[in-house]
Amino acid sequence: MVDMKETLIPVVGVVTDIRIDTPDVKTFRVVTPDGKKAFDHMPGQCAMLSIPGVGEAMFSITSSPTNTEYMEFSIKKCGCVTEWLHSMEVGQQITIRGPYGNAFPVDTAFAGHDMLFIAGGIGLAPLRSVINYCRHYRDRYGKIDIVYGSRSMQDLVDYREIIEEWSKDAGVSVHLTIDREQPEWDGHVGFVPNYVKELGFSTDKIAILCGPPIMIKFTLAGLQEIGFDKTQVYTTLELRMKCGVGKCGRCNVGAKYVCKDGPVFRCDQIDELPDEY
Amino acid sequence: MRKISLANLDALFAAIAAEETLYLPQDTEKGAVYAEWCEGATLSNALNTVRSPKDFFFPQTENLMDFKVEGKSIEIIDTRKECEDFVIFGVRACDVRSFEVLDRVFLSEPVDTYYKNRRDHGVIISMACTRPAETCFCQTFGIDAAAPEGDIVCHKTEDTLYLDAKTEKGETLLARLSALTEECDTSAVEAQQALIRERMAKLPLANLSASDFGADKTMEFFNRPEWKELSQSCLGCGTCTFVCPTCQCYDIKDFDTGHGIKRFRCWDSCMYSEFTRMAHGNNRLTQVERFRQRFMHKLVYYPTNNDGLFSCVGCGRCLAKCPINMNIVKVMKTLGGKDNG
Amino acid sequence: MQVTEYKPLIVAFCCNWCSYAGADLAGNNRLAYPADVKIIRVPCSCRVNPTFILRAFQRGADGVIICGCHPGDCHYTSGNYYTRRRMALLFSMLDYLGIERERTRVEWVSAAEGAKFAATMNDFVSTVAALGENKRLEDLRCKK
Amino acid sequence: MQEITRNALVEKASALLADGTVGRVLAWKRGEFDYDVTPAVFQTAEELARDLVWNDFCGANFSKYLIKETEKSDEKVLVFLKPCDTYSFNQLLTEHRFNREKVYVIGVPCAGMLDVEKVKKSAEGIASITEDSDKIVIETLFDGALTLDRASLLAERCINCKSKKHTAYDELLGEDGEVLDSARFDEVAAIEAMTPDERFAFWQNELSRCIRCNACRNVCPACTCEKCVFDNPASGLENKAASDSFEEKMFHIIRAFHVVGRCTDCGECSRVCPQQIPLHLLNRKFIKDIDNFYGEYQAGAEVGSRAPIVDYTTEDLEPNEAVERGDDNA
Amino acid sequence: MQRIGVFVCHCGTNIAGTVDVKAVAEALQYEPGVVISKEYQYMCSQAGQDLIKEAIKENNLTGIVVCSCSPRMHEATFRKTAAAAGLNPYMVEIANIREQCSWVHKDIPTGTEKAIILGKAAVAKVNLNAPLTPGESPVTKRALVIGGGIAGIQTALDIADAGFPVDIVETKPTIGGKMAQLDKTFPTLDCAACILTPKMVDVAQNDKVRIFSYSEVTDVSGFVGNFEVTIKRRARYVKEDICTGCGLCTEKCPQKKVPNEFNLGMDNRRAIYIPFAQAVPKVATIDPDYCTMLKSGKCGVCSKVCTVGAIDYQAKDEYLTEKYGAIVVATGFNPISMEKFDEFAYSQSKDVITSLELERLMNAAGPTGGTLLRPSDGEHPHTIVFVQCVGSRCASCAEKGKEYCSKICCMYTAKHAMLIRDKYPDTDVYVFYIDVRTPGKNFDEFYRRAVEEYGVHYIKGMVGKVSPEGNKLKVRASDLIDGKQLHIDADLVVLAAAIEPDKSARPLATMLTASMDTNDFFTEAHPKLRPVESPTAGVFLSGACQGPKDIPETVSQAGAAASKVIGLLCKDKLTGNPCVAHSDEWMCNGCSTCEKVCPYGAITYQDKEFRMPDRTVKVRRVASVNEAVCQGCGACTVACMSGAMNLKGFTNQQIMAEVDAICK
Repeated sequence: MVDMKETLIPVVGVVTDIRIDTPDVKTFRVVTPDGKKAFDHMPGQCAMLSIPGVGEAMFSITSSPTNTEYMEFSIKKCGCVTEWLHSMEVGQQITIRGPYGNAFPVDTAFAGHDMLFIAGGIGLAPLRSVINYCRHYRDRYGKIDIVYGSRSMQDLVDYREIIEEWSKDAGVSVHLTIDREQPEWDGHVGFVPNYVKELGFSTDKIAILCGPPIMIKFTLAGLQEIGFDKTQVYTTLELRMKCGVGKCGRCNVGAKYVCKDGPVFRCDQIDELPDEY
Repeated sequence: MRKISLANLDALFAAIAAEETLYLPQDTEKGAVYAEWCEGATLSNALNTVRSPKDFFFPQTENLMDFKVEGKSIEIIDTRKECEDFVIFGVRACDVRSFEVLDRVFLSEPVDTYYKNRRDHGVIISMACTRPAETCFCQTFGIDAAAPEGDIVCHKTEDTLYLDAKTEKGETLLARLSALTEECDTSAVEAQQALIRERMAKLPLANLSASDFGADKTMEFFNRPEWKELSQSCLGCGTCTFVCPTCQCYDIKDFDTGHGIKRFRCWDSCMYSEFTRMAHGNNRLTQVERFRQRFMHKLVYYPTNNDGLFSCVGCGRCLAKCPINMNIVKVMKTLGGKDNG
Repeated sequence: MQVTEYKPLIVAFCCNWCSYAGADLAGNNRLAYPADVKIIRVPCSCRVNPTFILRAFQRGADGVIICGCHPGDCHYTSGNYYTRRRMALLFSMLDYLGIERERTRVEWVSAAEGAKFAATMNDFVSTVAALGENKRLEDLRCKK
Repeated sequence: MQEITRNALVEKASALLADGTVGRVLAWKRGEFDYDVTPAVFQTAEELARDLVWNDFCGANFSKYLIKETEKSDEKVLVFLKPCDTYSFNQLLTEHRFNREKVYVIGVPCAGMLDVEKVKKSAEGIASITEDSDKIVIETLFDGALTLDRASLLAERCINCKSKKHTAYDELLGEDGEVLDSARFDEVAAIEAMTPDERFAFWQNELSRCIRCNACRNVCPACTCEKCVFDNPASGLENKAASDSFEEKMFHIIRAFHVVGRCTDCGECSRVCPQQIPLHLLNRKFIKDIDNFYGEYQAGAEVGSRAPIVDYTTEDLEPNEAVERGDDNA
Repeated sequence: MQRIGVFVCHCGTNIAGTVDVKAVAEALQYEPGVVISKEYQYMCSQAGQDLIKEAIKENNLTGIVVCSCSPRMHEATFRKTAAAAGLNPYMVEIANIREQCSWVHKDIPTGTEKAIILGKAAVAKVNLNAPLTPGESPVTKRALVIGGGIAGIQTALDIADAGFPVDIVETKPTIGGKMAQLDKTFPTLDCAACILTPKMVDVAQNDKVRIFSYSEVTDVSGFVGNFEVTIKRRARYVKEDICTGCGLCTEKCPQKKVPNEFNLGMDNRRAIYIPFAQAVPKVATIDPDYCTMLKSGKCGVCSKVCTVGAIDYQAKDEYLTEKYGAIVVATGFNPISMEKFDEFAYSQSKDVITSLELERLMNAAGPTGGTLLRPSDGEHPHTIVFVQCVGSRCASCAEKGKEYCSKICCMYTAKHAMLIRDKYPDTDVYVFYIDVRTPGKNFDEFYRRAVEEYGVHYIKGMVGKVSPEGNKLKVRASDLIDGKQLHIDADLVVLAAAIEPDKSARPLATMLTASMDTNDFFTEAHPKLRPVESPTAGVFLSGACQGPKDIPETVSQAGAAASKVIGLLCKDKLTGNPCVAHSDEWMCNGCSTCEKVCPYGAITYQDKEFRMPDRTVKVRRVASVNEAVCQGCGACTVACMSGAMNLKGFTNQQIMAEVDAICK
């Protein structure tokens, strides 16, 4: 019996690179001590990182499954585990277990479609995995639009990658916006939901939404206004995950357990859930 | 079916304990509790124990693993050990059912090996209830107090204990005890069952029905205004969840011993205000939501995910122990329309 | 027969103004006391929360002593008076719970009483050593 | 048998609701069984007439509910308080926990409440309970009727009732009583008289049963922290279920210490403990010590009094003497 | 997570002798947060400090731990070092491995093990340190001097000279103190009055100085730079501003039998009196204990004779409250009571006197007009025995005497003996001593003159008993050098009584929250380096209140205290101690418990609006701490059940981390 793998027991991960994305977001690269990727995953899945003695916390895996060398996590500082993670230096070991939750249906529902990614702030983190997956298997998808907004230019996560890689890809359009005017910013200014409406996308796309609840609420409304159906829109509720295995009793919204049935939900599925998220 | 004279009960216990650790309900000044049998220990006559037997499989706290941290490096130590065989004697029908409820959580993928370890090594000897209490309502959930489930089922009469193995585990154990027991027919047991069923029908909660609740009824009950009134005097303590045989919410925490980290799991309660507090906030902000969660889980969410099986077994512990006497019966009577009005 | 001498672990909370200075004076005068005593500096004995004391026992301390200015001499006028009441009640409670009363102590040691500091510590260490290991307020997880 | 009838309470509350003096009523609500009474907020005369109970099982102390209840709206809340409840009420006012102006207190004389555990111990399968002056008649499911002395079923806190006098009220039903000379410290003294080993064994046995359900804390009218240290990870003391018997001791010692000088000895902690741990004996030890060391002090006897733990004299006894002094009093 | 540097000091061999400093540095290097761990000969030296500064800069340290001597010694030094390297000074923790480790433990393994644990505790604490910034408070540019003896006068004059206003509070009707009672002063033998009275006049005439005589301090609140002091001006029943000090009333007052305390009760004064001719302020005072008018309403002579109408029988005690930036304590000393020294028959015989009484008997303004006469019969004494160390250096007689040396007795006795031999060469003078202690400029020469030029009989030995017999005092003594018993028939026995701090000092210390030693002498902030400051900021010590001292020492200390006061008053703002209490308003439930235990009244409550997680707004009563008033004792932190009140620099978490580290 004790030979069985126990999902709650993590493996050791080594932080091999730390990138400062914004004043409160850092991206950590994690491999096993022998330099391998800790486990395989699909876009949208999460992993439990922990520092023994400090605690465990669930994060979406921001790197693409197509990256076979390592995993990356973009993590915003909020709470004691993330604070500790932010104070780490390269070479620090942590523990990691996963992958948890379902994934975006990248190979089924998404296949062959035009993709519209809409993210606000740290909400880009879970989408980055999907975006890079779609970019990797570019021919499986149609046109890719990315709408991404943040409070300020400094708060745009992965700005370098967005500018230097994404926006240079063929068939990928990146639409950036920030909440308020800034002298060094010559791009769009305004909130994401409005920007989405302004951009006025054709409605034959799959939209993936991620960001603060208030942004999701208004963007979804905006998408519906311009003709999207809720069945075309996906989002992730990963913030509710605690134990990762759907047993600890916290992650359920109604009868659905985010750890097992989510975190990725189609917006019409969410409508069937009681209003508790 | 086998039987043994009650006069020989000690011999039976001794024989079981000779090979496996035997736990049975024993009386204390503060009620009956499951305790390890030792020479001279006697079986409690109480209807049920104060705490449920879920501890045997899902203890209040358990160490999951250890860590050694040195400088920047971490060593993970798997502290799991194969559990020793044990026998729990005298489990009531409601509590036996609770194991099934827990199994469906912990043995579903990904399997909880800590739970499975103990479950695999435990033998359950159940006992029919001849004197149910006014707080009993197991029949509401289709449990027959006269015919409990379990590896071995017992019926205790004035002078005899009847044992009937129901599983392979039970057969094995009973076979080992065959020298002490003798084969018998089922007439005495059947007579007792008839008496129990007659008594059950007369209980004050005999007519409590769960038919209004069950799978896929989330939207029917979630936004009911009565939740507010029902929860208004709830203290937000964890009594109901901790005495409940099926409540299984837990928390995983780390403890720094000064020379290593212990990661342990402990019971948690969805009634606690801090239960769902996470870095980003708390999604069950008031006691209304927390209270609703507990009862919706028992009566709707769990059945939705588990083929209609309720995760309340009607043991009545929360009725007896809630400091303010709010309980699932009152919730069912308030919310469940046609049958409980 | 080789007997390893039992070394108790003593946590001493010393107020900054009197007792910590008294401990320093014991040092200045080279008045020895057992190394089992580890001093934690607090601004005033009234800073010592009962939880610190229990925490020390949990983590393996065998005795806890709180040293402050003599009543009336508190740098903050009344801090040690509060200490006196708090600890009187706490110690009485610990005793009520059957925890050896000799494991906790309050002593008033002024900045001028280096000798008293050393003597107090010598006495406390030997008293606690005589009791042996703290079993009644231990946390088994913290045992090595 | 309670002196005031249920109907008197219903009438009083209905009248005050009707004339707009109060908007809501905190009172005891009838349950499934005769012994099962729930604190509830009543808003209409109909609810009161249907569900309000006043009997030997109305032990719950409403004082703490007033914190939450007075915040809900600007209407006054009517609350029924037994004499012992008024001490908690005053203590909460001392600590500025709610606005006195928003509460209308009706004092109800109390003849003592029954201990449900004692009732259940004397009778299995309780079908009904009726009171008949000093007798309690219990109709059982299987064993017929039992008649018991009411006194034998009284809760410990009521046997050792410290006061029949209301220390706060806007209106009183019936006659007010007196502060009593109770034997409430006898049990404490009995434990003090044990040897340290016996005391340790006694408490180890009691406290090891603790399941950390927090019922004692959550019901306690003195435990009104915005966030309890035991729930606060930043406090360094947070723990949920005890992983080691140390943690139960830590929890109960610190909890008792936190209510020193504030505990009115209302006894709710012991009443609600599902494991029947005599928690009041911890609080009472502190009360007894305070009385012995610093002079008699009853928390909640008056609003605004200064508890001995936040006071001092230059002549106080030394902590090292306190333990010995405790002995002398044993 | 911090980046911590650990710096282990050898302190020469002071630490390195008993602690393997290299092992300590090595062991601490693996503690959480530690990025560098070094040891060095003398961390407090310039080179040592430079090493710390460089390490801070090179390694981007966010905190440092110095394992060295007591923080009471060099915490401030290392905080400055850290600040110089751009680190917040409160990110420094000291592990005391000298006074509390190497100096008290003998073998290296023990010392090293303990030093490592103390270091770990400091590291654990610094991991939880947060940068702290001290608050600022203004300075009231006025000083208060408590006590108007030579110490107080000198301090006041020096402060006033620097241009700051200063008030003197004196309990007696006049300033002048003990020095005003003295006859001549050693070692120069110049007259005390001649050097003191001009200073008294100076101080009276200085427009920066106010003198509150016949007054006392009854309450002190506030803190350095911002004291608020209540002064009780006792009713003297004479209007100070009107009385001319003509003295007519003091001659006409019919109540003549009042023991004259200025002459130590050896003569009488009137109920209305001026203590002595040169009193400052020179105004009369009515003694309410003896005045018939005040006691029975009958008399009123003084009022009738007063030409300026200064008498006011209706006068009441007045209280005034003043603000001060600094307070100087100059409460002085008194000879101890001789009542308990039965062996010297002080209570039985009038001819057994104390040295201070002798001063009055020899003073031209004294009861005998300066002629040395026996108090009992007014005869000229021919044989005089001086007994040294009565109640001083008295370890075995702690119940009546003092353990310390009173320091001034040897010299004044030599002075007395010399003056007597000079004026009355026919007198035999014996001095019994334990040791003669004469360190000080020209002191030993002075003593030798007494022996060699004036023929004073110095006898090393103890006086066992003095018994009055007839008009003689039988003195039994031992001569330790000759090893024989002596019997002397003396006419006068003079006891060199030990001196003790004035009785007013103890309650004053409590008001000032200034610490005292077991003998009620005020404790200095540092015995060597800060001898004129009390540990309580803003409170300074002048004169014998701090320890026995003679006039030159007192005057120099008075000047030193003044210079410290001036240094303080020169500042416009003071930076406070940032280690103060802080209330987490989200956790505070407004119960007022903390307020009740705060000795400084630093905690107040207010109703504040809070935006709750469910977006409602709730008004809650919460505590807030006045950081300028809080002194950081932490009493509130323990009173607070919820842990909302915490002490910066000594948080619950920090202390628990230390506990954990020690108990590992």
